Amino acid sequence: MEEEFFLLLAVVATATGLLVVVAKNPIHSALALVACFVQVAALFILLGSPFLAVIQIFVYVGAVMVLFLFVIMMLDVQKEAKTRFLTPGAVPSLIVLLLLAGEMLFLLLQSDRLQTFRAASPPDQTQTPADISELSLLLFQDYLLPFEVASVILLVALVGAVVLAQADPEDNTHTSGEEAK
Amino acid sequence: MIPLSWYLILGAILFATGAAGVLLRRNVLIVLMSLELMLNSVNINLLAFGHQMQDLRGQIMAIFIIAITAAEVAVALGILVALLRNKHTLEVDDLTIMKG
Amino acid sequence: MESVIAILPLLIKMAVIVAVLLLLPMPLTWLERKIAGHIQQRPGPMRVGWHGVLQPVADAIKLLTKEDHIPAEADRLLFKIAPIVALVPPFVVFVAIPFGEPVQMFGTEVTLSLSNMNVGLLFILAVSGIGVFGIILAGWASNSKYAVLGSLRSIAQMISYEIPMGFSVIGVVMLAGSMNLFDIVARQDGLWNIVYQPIGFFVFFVAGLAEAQRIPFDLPEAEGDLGAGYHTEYSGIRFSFFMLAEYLVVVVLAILNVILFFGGWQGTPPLVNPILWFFLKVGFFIWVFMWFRFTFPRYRYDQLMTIGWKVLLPLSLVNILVSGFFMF
Amino acid sequence: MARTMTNKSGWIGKVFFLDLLHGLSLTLRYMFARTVTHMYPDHEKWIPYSRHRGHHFIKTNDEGDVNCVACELCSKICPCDCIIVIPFEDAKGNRRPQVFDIDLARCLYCGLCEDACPADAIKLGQEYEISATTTEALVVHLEDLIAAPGKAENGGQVMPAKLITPDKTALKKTGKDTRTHSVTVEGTLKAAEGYDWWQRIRK
Repeated sequence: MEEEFFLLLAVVATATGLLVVVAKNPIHSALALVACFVQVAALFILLGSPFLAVIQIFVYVGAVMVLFLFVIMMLDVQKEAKTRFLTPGAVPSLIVLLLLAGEMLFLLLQSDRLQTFRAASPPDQTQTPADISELSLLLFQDYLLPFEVASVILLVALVGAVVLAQADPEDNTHTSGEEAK
Repeated sequence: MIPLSWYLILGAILFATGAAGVLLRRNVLIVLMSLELMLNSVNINLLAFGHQMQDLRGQIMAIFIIAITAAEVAVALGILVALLRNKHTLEVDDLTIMKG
Repeated sequence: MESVIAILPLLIKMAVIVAVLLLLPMPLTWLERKIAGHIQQRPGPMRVGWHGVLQPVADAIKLLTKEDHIPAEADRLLFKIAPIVALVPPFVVFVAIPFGEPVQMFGTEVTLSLSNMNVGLLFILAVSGIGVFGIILAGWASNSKYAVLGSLRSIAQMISYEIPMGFSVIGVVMLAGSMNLFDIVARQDGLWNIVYQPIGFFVFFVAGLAEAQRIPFDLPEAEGDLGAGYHTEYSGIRFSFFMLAEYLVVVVLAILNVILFFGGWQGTPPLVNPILWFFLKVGFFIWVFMWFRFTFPRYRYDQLMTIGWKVLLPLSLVNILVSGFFMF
Repeated sequence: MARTMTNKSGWIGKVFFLDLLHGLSLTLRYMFARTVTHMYPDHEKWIPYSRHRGHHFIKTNDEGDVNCVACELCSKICPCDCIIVIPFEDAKGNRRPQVFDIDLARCLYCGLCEDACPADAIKLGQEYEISATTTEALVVHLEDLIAAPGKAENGGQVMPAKLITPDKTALKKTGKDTRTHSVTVEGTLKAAEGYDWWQRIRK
């Protein structure tokens, strides 16, 4: 049962991930990315971390992608719909890409360490998935400093985004609809 | 029980897809979205290893990645809006003023 | 075969919930129109059936037989899937919602929820947060000025009010020490949370009104200035999907208010079934939402943002601080 | 009813939303108050005041002849030319209208014909249910005008009434609706049965 679910989710995630890259209209890519994130959240549940799955939906789908769509809707996407992206100039990057993908897959399929690792430590299936309280204890005891640093980074990003998106006071030609963020 | 390598292969595929988006697309928005995809594939890897080893630190790392991603997206979209206001373009090829 | 029998109660529960939810908006529209009428000193619908109880049926038939119109310049695929995308999250939310203590039925114990997940509250908040995608899609795909304006407003509003809404429930989670909704209800055995968390309840209630886009925060679909906002271009069955989603969000909010702050099925008076008591409370909140709707005028856009960021957000933070102080 | 509490109550009122609560209590009182709706056309019908200018009628004298002397002043003064009068001389040698048509679709119910009439013949009554499905049906003739209800003495009251839809079978048979000019009929027109609608309005 679990394998079937994984395969389904993985196939949909891969397909929507590809759609993100090949869709002409940015709003279609954004929606494909939303679908992909939802699949990944479901995979997180399979991985025994429902908290991360919910956070994934909350932050990625509910906030980040909504911001993306907000920006896309404020911009003109008509021009992009006409441009081609597989230009001759993209050939070197395509080669690099194929090399990268091939290398990763090769290493994954051929690596002895991965095989031995799998053989060495079979995961304990009888253990119940970790509770959120354990997670939070770990986060707020051992990882308190990184947590605080992350929150400061978020604050800085908040202030930075507001300053960046603010229209110049002298420049009245543009409406300032971005403060809503 | 799903083998660990399945998750790793899925992560690799998503990472390669995201890299393709970053390298091949010229639209800043889609480049940003592809970056999100790559970060997500990293999260899958972290959680898969954490699950395999019954170690919560994988989840902790994933939480940090998600938090930092949110910050990154806010700043990036702010830059993007400012960019559009000043340069009126979203093509990465047109944004070359930093070139020496 | 055994696995089928194992999940049979789950399937039955799912079927019951989906059927009830699909039919629930019909009495709710009737109730809303009746309440609107009586607040304005008129009787409301009276002609179809006894006191107009069959009016929703007539409305449904009208909506189903209407022409399904798609604007010429619309993004057809997105236009078609937007109502479904809007409808799914309110249904998914019900996966995590409990309706009462487990009951004995046909010799087995039946839990009155689809899934007893330990991140239930966070799940509900997250899933109701993605309800905005239907609105975004509808607004964008319609290729109409009013629709786009409505969905832009709605995005800004949803993002702004999700934050105080999330913060306001933290007090409740702190009191219960759990995000499981059963635990939260069990915690309110003696006194309801409203006693400990009046500010939290206030913030949650107001932010909930804004999240459901009810008056006085219904700017995304302000008839006066936007036509009908994001669903201006929709007609017939697709429009009814949006209506359905709207009413379900109201129901979800009423249930959440009851579970988080009014003790769920706790505090049942004698001779009343706890589950009935729970639904009575939910009905009371639905009535309150409708009462608000026909009492208050719509806020201006800048007032909306001011309330969200400068009033509710500080209030919810103060609430967390104060409850943390008292618990310590 | 426009009472504002915000100015009076100061910051306490602002903190506890006294103005919002006041609005809520007002609507709550309304919610359980009696409704003021006319149950028109199912159960009740509003009879307008006698100053109302509705459907025209033509008065008759004691012998049953119309008062009208077909002087055509009404049709002359009519600002929208909706009255057609063709005179003829009856058996007694009086000048009477042979044709007296009013096109209700064009009439603006200004009442000038009433003022112009030297013989106290044409009046505007209180009947307002004059809708029809064809414009032809809106042209009323002399006999309709004579038969039309005159001034009601119970103006300003809500009277019991009953909805009577056009007779479908008669419509099919004759191709003409027998009751073009009224969808409701009053049960009884005794003034005692009606009530003053304004008594229901909260002052």
